[in-house]
Formats: sequence, C-alpha cells, structure tokens
Amino acid sequence: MSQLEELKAAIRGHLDSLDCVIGWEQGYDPLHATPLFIRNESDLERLSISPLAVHNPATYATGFAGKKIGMVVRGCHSRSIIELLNEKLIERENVVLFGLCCDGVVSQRKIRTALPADPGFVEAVEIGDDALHITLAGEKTTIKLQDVLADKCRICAYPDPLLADVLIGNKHDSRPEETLACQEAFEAKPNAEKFTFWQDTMSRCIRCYACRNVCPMCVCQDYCIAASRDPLWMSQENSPAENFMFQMIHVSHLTGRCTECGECERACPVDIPLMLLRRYMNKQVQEVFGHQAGTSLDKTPPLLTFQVEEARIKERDW
Amino acid sequence: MERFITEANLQQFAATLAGKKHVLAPVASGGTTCFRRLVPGMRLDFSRMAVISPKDATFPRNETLLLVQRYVEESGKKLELKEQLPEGECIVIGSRPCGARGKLIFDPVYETEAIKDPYYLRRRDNTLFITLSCDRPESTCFCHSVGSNPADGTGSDVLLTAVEGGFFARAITPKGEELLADALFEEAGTRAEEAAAKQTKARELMGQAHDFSSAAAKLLERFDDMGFWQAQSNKCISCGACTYMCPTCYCFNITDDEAGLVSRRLRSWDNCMSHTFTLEGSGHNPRGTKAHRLKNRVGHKFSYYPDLHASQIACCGCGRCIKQCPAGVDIRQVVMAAQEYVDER
Amino acid sequence: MRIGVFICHCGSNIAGTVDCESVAELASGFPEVVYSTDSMYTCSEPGQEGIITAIHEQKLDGVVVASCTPRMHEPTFRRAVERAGLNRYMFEMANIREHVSWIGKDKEHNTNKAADLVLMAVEKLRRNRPLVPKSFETIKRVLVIGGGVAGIQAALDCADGGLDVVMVERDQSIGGKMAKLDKTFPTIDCSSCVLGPKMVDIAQHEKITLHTCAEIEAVSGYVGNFSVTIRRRATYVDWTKCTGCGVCTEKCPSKRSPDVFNEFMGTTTAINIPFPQAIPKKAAINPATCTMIQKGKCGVCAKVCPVGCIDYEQQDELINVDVGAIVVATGYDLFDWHKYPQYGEGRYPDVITSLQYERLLSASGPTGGHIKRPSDGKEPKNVVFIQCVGSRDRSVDRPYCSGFCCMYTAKQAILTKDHIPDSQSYVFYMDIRAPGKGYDEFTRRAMEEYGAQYVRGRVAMIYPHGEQLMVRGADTLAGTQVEVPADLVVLATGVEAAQGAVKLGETLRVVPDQYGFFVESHPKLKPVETNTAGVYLAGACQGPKDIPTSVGQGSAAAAKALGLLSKERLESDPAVSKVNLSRCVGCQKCIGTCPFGAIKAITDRQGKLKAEVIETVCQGCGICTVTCPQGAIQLEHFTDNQILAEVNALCPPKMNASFE
Amino acid sequence: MPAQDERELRIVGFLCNWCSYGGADTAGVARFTQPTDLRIIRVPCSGRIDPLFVVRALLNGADGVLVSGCHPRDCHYAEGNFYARRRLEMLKRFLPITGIDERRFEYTWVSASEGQRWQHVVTEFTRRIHELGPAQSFNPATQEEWFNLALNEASKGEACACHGS
Repeated sequence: MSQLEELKAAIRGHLDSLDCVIGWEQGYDPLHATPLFIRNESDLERLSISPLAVHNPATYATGFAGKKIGMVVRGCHSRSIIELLNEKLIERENVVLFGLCCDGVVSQRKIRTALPADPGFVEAVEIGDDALHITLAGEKTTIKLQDVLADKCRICAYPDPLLADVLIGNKHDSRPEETLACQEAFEAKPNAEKFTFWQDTMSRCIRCYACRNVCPMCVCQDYCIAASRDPLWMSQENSPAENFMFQMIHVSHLTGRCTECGECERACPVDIPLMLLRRYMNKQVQEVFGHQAGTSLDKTPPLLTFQVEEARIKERDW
Repeated sequence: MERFITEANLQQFAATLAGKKHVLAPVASGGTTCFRRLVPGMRLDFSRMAVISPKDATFPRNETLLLVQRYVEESGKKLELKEQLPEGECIVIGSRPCGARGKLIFDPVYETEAIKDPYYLRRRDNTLFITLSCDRPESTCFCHSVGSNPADGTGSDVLLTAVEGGFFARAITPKGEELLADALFEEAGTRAEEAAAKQTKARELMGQAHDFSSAAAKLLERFDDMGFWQAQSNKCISCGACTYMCPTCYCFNITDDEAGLVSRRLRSWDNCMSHTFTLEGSGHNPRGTKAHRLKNRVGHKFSYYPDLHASQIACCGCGRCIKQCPAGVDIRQVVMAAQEYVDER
Repeated sequence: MRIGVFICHCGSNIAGTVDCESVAELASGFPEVVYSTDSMYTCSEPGQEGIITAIHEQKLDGVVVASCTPRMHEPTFRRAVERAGLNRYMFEMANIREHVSWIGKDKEHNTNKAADLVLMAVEKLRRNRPLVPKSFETIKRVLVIGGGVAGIQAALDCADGGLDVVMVERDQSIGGKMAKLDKTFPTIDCSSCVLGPKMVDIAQHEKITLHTCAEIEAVSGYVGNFSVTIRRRATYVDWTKCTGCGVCTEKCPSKRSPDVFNEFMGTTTAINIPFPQAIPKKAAINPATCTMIQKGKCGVCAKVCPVGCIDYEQQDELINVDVGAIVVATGYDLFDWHKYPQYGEGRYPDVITSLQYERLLSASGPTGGHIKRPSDGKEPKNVVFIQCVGSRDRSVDRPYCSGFCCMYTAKQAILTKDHIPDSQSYVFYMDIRAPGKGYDEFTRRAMEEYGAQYVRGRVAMIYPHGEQLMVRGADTLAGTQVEVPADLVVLATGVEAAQGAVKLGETLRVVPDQYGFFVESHPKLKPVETNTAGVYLAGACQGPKDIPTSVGQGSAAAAKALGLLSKERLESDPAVSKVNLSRCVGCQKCIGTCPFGAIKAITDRQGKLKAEVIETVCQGCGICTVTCPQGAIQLEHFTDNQILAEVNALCPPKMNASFE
Repeated sequence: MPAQDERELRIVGFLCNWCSYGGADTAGVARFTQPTDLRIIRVPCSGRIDPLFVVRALLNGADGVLVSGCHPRDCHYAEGNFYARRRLEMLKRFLPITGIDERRFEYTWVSASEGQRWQHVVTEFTRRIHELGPAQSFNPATQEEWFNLALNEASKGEACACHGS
C-alpha cells in the first residue's frame, strides 16, 4: 500500500470523530497545492502529500479552538504543534496528528526562478523520485528536486514528526544540525551592507501581513500591535523603517518560540528572506538558553521564565 | 499611430524618461519583480508579470494628505498646516492590460457628482500607461472572463506587443502619440500583423471564458449562508496579500501620526480582509470572522459593485490574488461555487 | 487638553545653568500647551499657589512641572493639582535639576535638553488619564525583625499603640549587642539595668509574640497585607515547659561549646541559657556540640530536667503570620579584624575586640567583671586601644566611619581606670568624633580626669615583647614614631552590616547598599522608610548608629507603622495593570510572568478565557505589559502609548511628505 | 561638560524608577558632571522595558539607547530585571543581523546609591556613541538616497545563494 493510501486509511478511521482533518490537495494548477479540509470521503479522495504540499496545517490549529481536529504533519509542522501545546494554546486531546516522515518539500520561489520566465499555463506535473517533470505548452521541462528543495528542508534536523498519533513512512536516521552557507555568508557581511540590504528589501514590503497570519505561532493576529491604534506602536506609513519595525515586532514576539517552519518566508509575496532573521534569532536562543522551540513537550519559552544566575549571559562591565 | 522599438532602445527610452519624470516600471530585485520607481541604471524586467500591480501610480500605498508643523515665534505659538496635493507627471512602463484597465474601477467611486477626490484625480490625470500585451497567459489569468483580453488597450496610452527584435507600439491616446514621437521609435512596417497574430494566439491560449454574469445574483443568494462562506474561507489566513496586490482594490485608511512638534495626515491602502477594517470603536466588529470578510471581498467585486456601476465586475482578472495567496484561495472557485450552488435541502 | 507648564528656577540651582525663560517660551509652542511660565521656587507655597491659580484661570486639565527629580516632589505637586480639583495623575514632571542643571554647565545644551524633557513630559501627559485608587483593609499586626534595642523599642511602641507585634530574633535571646555591653556612654550607667526592664516588657506584653532562634523564610504580599513565613530553628527543648531553672546547664558534661554571647571569651555548655537576664529565659541545645545529638550518647539533661522538656528529636518549625507592616532592625556585626596583618591576624591572644573587652568588664561576663587578659589571666596595667579598625579604611573596603567607636573607646578607657586604678590607657586615634550631647565632654574627661593618653596616628605593627606586646605607631602630632608596651590591646572594631542582611533584603525587596546596609527611601526626608511600602528600618541595619539614635529610630519606625495601620483602609496605587478584555486572547502568558500572583484567568460571557488583574495585589512593575504580545494588558500611567510618545518626542520619526 | 564633540547626538535612556533613576539623581545631587546627550525616560522597572521600545527608538533615528535597571536580585519587584536581562540580551544579540550596530544599544545595572557608577556609564556610553557617530536613518532621507539605495549593489544581488536561485 502506498504511503498516501496508508494515510487515507488512517484518516478514514478517525474522520467520524473529528471536525475535519487538514491536509493538502492540488491547487489552481498541477504545480501548486493548497490546504484541504477533509470532512468526508470525497474530500479524502483529493488528498495529496507530494513535495508540492507545503502549507503548515498548524497555522489553522488555534482557529479550531474547542473542536477536535486532525492534521497531517511533517516534521517541522509537528514542532509547531508541540510549541502550541507547550504554550497551552491548543489541547492535546483536541488534535489527532497523522505524521508523515518527510523527505522535504519544494520552494515555489526556486521553481519559479528555475524557469526563465513566467511559465504560462501549467498542463501537467509528474513527480519522480528526484525530479519534477513539468509540462508547459506541450513541452516537458525537468527540474531536479534537490535544486528546488526548500531551504528549511536542506538543513532539516527533524524530518520525522516529533509528535504523532499515526506515523506514516520510514523514519530517517538522526541528522546533524546544519547551517546554510548563504545564512552564514549573510551574517558575515559588514553592518553597512546588511543595513542597506534590509532598507532596500523592506522598501518592497507592502505590509500585507501574510508572514504574520501564516505563522502558526502568531496567535494575536486580529489584535496584533502592528495594526492597532491603541496601543499605537506603528504608523500605517509603508516605509522601510515602519515595515522593518513590524518585522522586529514579529521577531521579538517569536523569540524562543519560532519553530522554523519557514511559512513566513514562503508566504511573502515579494520574496523577503525573513528566515535570515528567524534563523539568526533561533541561533541566539539556542546559544543562550539551549532552547529549540517545539522540540520537546513541557518546555516554557525562554523569555517567559528566568534563572537568577544566567549561565550564558555575560554581562558587560563598565 | 503605430511604431516599433527595439528592446535596447526601449530600455534607453525608459532610462531617459526616468531621468526627467517619475517612471514606474517592473524591475527585478531580490529575486522578485515589482513595480518600483525607475532610476537611470535600472533595467526593465518584462519576463514576468510584476507581483504588485501598478496601482501605486494612481493610488499610492502612502499619501501624505497634509502636514502640520508647530513652532514658536516672537509673536507667539504658530501652527502651520500644509496640504500635500500630488504634483508632477508619472509614466508607467510595462504594465499589463489587466493592471492598466483595473484602475478604471476607481473612477465611479472617486469621481462622482457628490465627491471628487482631488488627490486621486490629480494622479490619474497626470499618469500615462505604456502597457505590454501578454503573450504567455498563466494558469491564474482570467481577464477574458471579466470582459477583457491579453491585448486590451483600455486604460492605456500606449500598447506594446512583443515582436521579433523588439516591441510593436500602438498609441491609444493623444498623449500616447506624443510619447511615440520620440526618435527611439521606428517605423512599424509589417510588424502590425505580427503583433496581431501574437495577440490572437495569446487569446486562444486562454481558452473558453467563464461566464460570470449570474454571479451577482447568486452571490447575493448566499449572503446569509455563513456555512457556505465558512467552507469557502477555511484555508484563508485573513492576510492582505490579495487586496494589496489587486489593481482594482481602492479602499484606504486615513490615520494621523504625530510625534513631538510634527503631525501628518496619511492615507494608506486598507485591506478588507483585516479584522481592523470594520472594527468599530465600541469593540464590535460586523465582520468578525474571515468568512465574513471573504464574503465581502468576493461579494463586493462580483456583486455589490456591479449592481451599483453598470454591471461592471470590479475585477480585472490579473490573477495576482490567486497566484500570491499563501493559502491558495482561488477567487474564481469561490464565485463559481456560489454560481453552481445547489440547495440540497 | 489644556496643559500648563511650569519651569522652576530652584533659585539658582536650575536657573544657574538652564535658561528657564526660554524653556518656558519654547514650551508654549508644544502641543496642547495653553499656559507656560517660569517661577523661582515652584515647590514653595507661592509656587504651588501659582499652579492652582493657573489651573483655575486657564482651565487647565493637565500640568507639567519642570524642576527637581520626581522622586522628591512628585507627591507634593500631585497634592497641589488635586487641591485645584484635578486628578493627581494628570500631572507630569520633567527632571531638569538632577538630570540637567546639576550635571553640566553648558547653558545652551542644558536649555535644549530641558526643553526636550519638557516636551517629553507634555507628550506623556497628553496620554495620561485620571486614575482613582482602590481601598483595601489592613492587618493590624507588625512584624519586627531583630530583637536588639532598636527592635525592642519599635515593638514596645507599636504594642503600646495598640498593634499586635510579632518579634523575630535570630539568637536565643533578645537584647542584641546592647545586652553584651557593660556600661554605656556618656553616662556610665549599667547597660543591662537600662535594657533589662525593656526586655522583660517584651516578654510580658500581651500584644507581643516573641520568636527567638527564628529567621524570616519568606515574605509575600504587599503593604497592609504581608504574609510572612518564619523558620524557628530546633532548640531541642520544649519551651512551653522549660522554666529556665538551669539544672540542665549545671549538669551538662559537654562544656566545650563556644560561648557566643561572651564573644568566644571562653566556653559554655552544650545546653545553656546565654546570660542571666536572657529573654526568653529558656535553655537550648547547641546541636553541634551536644554529644547526644552528635553521637547518640549522653542524655544527661533529659534525665535531670525536672519538667521533662528535653526533646532531641525536635525539628525546625515553619510559622506563618500575616502582618500589615514590617520593621527591620537586624543591627550590625563586627568587622573581621583578622584581615589586618599589622594586628597579628589573631596570633596574639591579648589582642581582643572592644566587644570582647566589654564582656571582660561585665560583672556577668566570663571573668566576673575582673579584667584579666586572655593569655595568662593577669591584670593588665598598660592597655592600648586602637581606633578605626575596619572603619574609614579603603584598603579593606570600609571607607565609612562606624560612628560610635570614639565614644566607647573613651568609655572603656575610663572603665579601665575605674577597675584598675594604677593602669594606664593609650588610645591610637585618627580623629575624635564626638558630636552628640555630652559626648565631647565625655572624651575630654577620659583624657583629663582619667589620664588616658591619646596618640593621633595609626598603628603600624604589634609584636611580642616578653610578656607584653609592643605597639608601634606614629604620633602624627609630634611627628615621631612611638612604641608603647601593652599588656592588653583592644581593637575598636568597626561596624558592618549584619550577616545575612543581603539575603533578607532580597526576601523583603529592600535594597542593601554596597556594604550591606539597607537603603532608606530618602537620606534626609525618609530615613526610616524603604522603597517597599510598609517596610521600615530601625537601628544599625540602615547604617552605624549608637544606642540613643537606634532607640530614636525604633520609635520612628513604630510611629510610621502606627500611622500606616491607624487607617482602617489603605488606598492602593492605581498605577497598576489593566486588561483590555477585547484585545486579550486569553493566552495566560502574563499570569505566568507576574511575580505577585496578581493576575488571574477568568471566563467572559462568551466563555472565552481572559486575564484579570487583582488591583490591590498588583505592584505596578509592568512585566506583564511586556509579556503580552498584543498589548492587551497595560500598566496604567506607564502604558505603551505613553512611553512610545516619549520616545517619539525624543526622536521624532521623519514625517515624509512624499515617498519613493 | 558639553557633549564630547560639538554636536550633540540623540541618546535615549530607559531607567527603572527605583534603582537607576535614583542613581542618576544621586549623581546629580553629587554634581557628577556628565555629557548632555542623554535624555532619560523613567519607567517603574526594567521589566517594563519592552525591547521594542529600544527598536522603536533606533528606527526613529536615535543614535544610542541605554537601558539601566536594578542589579540582579535587587529588583524592587523581585523579578523584573531577571526578565529584562533575558529580553534585552536577546535584542542585543539580534541586532547584528539587522545591520544596526549593536554597540548603539547597551543595558546595564546601576543602583540608587551608585551615583559615581552612573556618571561613568553615561560618560562611557556617550563617548562610544560619539565614536560611532550619527546613526544612519533607516528610511532614506532624500530622493537621492532613495535612488542610491535602489541602485546599490546589495539590493540587486540575491539575498543569499539558496534563496530564490
């Protein structure tokens, strides 16, 4: 039985007791997937778990407060769920997790840039073991999966769900923590270059808040201080400084809570590499608090607690 | 007037214009193509449809309506208040027909008997569009279903069509003719036919248009059916990507900023998918859930606006909202679901 | 709003380096400022009247005063605006004295800075709103920590004033350092005769509950409603039965216990009553030296005790008590003089501390009141006193003056002559500090009537010289080196904060200074208050003090506690956190970070979880406001908007007229 | 002492009421001369200082931001500075990725009795900020700056090799 069929069978067994199960299906064309909310057998038939199925179902978890739902989760998604549980934002008995041992998902941005221009109509996509075969205007283009794998998947240390009620697929051997060369290269740049980079990049931001709303850990959403007039943290001015202020709010509120699912960067319509900020902050959190959000149950986010003697905070003397 | 311009000359034409005027054009930066103010030295990127529409030209994301400065003089305290009406001409190069045509949706709202928005009108009247017709329509494109086509010149001053070695240019307005008088444009020769063939092919690629004519009434029928809207909005994350990207969304917010001795009244884009859009002072929100908000967005474009304005659908079919939606919400599917809805009871 | 701005000259304190007129003129252009003026002394009667008149005449609904630090006169001006009918929170201060005029002389920069601070205050004030305090009941009981003379005085005054008092003493008996003294200066009256009756009063007062061998374990709550946990150490004697007969101490075979009360001038028994006048007069076992407890062998005291009160199994006991106010009177300890190499670092038994000398002088001391030197029990003829041992000395990090050593040294010189008429005293001193009533006369008597030789200079070394010690020092007045043979050397050991003061400070949220003495609210105007409301200081825990000053401060602290608890209800500071229920998403993060348990979860009418602040418990720190990501819980008077307005006033964002 | 060079820079201080604000008062009472650049915002506790206040000030154009609270263990509210320490440390560590020089932000502890220490902290921090010079505005201040920004090499290049290529 294929993994998909195995998964369908597992979901089928739970469907009656759940409000819905969140998975994926094909989106507006064969190259794009979209979240699927499975409520009945015909919904279930449309389920897809290809590497195109990228969305983090944990994004929707808090929206179903009080209802019991199922979610198909990859490794990174399960971290989001664990962090939500740790912060008591969802309840364990209200979620059934169908875990997928994951070999990585694609980056649509990379697919797009792998093609010389807008692709036009996508007629068909065939997913091989290590490549995507895309049919455009009758012509087949092949892209290696490895070349369009999302950044987070290239360095993923947790491909298998850390929490699941049903586990589908073969578990991976444990993987070392890795860093992205591009991340390191950016971090190593001089301040002036980084500053200019963010100035320019932030001038592209339209403050649509897709990064915020897609973030599974952003639970304020409707009450985000970026959009409120009381408290009034930000002007509605769409300028680099104000846009960056919002990103700083997001980073600040995610300190020690970000599970690195990469949804913010994926959702950004103008391709702002937000994960540069996330990964850097997470690295600091790891260094100072030895904490990685969503990797184990019953951990308090580091900024919500303290130690009288902080072993790894060296206070600067004067 | 029909002319031809080579790709290199078009780049130069744009650069020269940019030295003199405010030019908005699609530019690739940081891996994405956006309209931004062209600075001599930048290159136009025609390979992709710009992520954000050229709406900024006529309806900028930010607009200072007035500035207030406080100061003290010998004679006592002073307060200076300056209205900031937009000045200067703007030229958009490389908009697509959908984007250029989309701005027409604004007119019935901002120029009525009762209300004339001076900021909008000044910008509209001082902006020229040099539009590029589409030759590779995408899976998300549906301009043909909302009364347009990939070579629609409506709302544009010049329409460019890519032909061998450059672009065939056709002036649509007298101002467009003035632009084409530039020496960089050459005789069109036989390129008119080549362009026409390209345009026809592009239209054919789009296939059968969907008939949205029943949408207005069908959407109204579903107005009170919140179950329908909840199902449709399941995956929506209630962000503003769709509205900010949309060439036809014209909602704005006005906020006053003040800091110390300076204050400012700012007009900025607003977003009906946001909770705060309809949040009332009392704390009550008539559109408290994303289902309410999606209903409004779709309803407004395909039902309420057409009802008020000669059946004109407030959507230009550019597909940006579909393509850029982080959750893959497809407005076509939502409208069709309402059109095809069968009451099972 | 209609805001009035008042720029204070503070005489020349501010006006000397700030152009107050131009600050006032600039301020007249600030948003919503309708009245702006400068005045000589804004805090004075006419200054305050000026504010009140302006409020009435200009119909002001907010006032900014630019003057000294708000930590000084904010309450004064708040009362003034209240007298004029405004809410006291519709007032802001700009600190242009401590933070401007006093720290720089550049008038132009100072004036600009003052104007900035005023603008900041105006911008904050525009976002203030009237706040009304809530009232709550108080517990009419006072905790006194420390049973020395300051604590005794505070406890008796509180109890006489009608309050219940709980006294906690770390040692076995109350009495503190004073109980160890023989006589007191400048009257040479018997210390225990003066203190004894007061100690008895403590034991007998029906309003006073005494816990000795006890320390403070934990304190929670807030002014008027503290909840205190006291740890009472096991004494292995049931004090409800012990009559203090002393049979056990006579029979105890373990006679090598260190005699703490006698400053280790000898040994005592493992079970003992520290001194005859001890209160409570109960025996206690030193578990470190009791062979029964250490080795399970002996049990003599249990056998001889006529009432059967010995309990070798006794455990520490935790006692909980609720109090409305706390008086801290933990006193001092002596500086460890062994740090000084020149005094022999403890190699010479005849170098002792002044307090040990007191025990030698005392009739109830180890020598029965006869001065016998420790080495051979001989009566010393030449006694050398060295002052400032651990005082006024940066090299041992004790730069402060311990205050009363000059006086007790003079007293001890006089008493030496009284005890041994043919003796000669020498005093090495730096300066004589004798500013109290009758004090200087007293030191003169020591020199003139009792012939004590005062040598102005420091001692360089002490070395053995036959049976004697040779004290070598400088006589800075004569400009020579002197050597004095001594039979006994008494060190006027300086005062330092009591052991454990820093830890107690953490428990009480009272800050110790760098030497461990507790910091008072204001060095002049609030000498017994602390920054924690309802916690007061008495005696040497705040800094070195002699007996009359300690007693006076004990009474002062009692007066503060009595004054506080004389009100039926107290008003809580309304500058506490408040939840905007419509913004709260019920994530409960604030509940987790509140140090006071002042936030609880509630369910609103739609069944949604929300946070709610218990106003009287909230202390107004604002940790929750930063914890809350959506800004739903705001600390009143220090809201995000108010602080952001100050930030924006100081560094205004560029208001672009046009964009890219 | 005037500012260390002729021009004053904009330094914002956030001080807790009980310790550091008192320490600054103590310094004033003792007439400990300090540079004039710093302007102090009084808050009840360092636990009230949202790191985002610091960010707001920096993005508004502050040349430096100094935060000071009670020494650890001495917090008037028992725990405020423990939270503050974690929050502010993370901010300080985060700043380098933004290109904002993290030396423009500092946090420290000064008690109410440490007037001299306060003088030292202010003097040293002000000196540091003057060495760094005026901060660059995050929003380009002029049209020309906008243009230069748009043309800047950094903005043309990709964010990183794996991002979008």
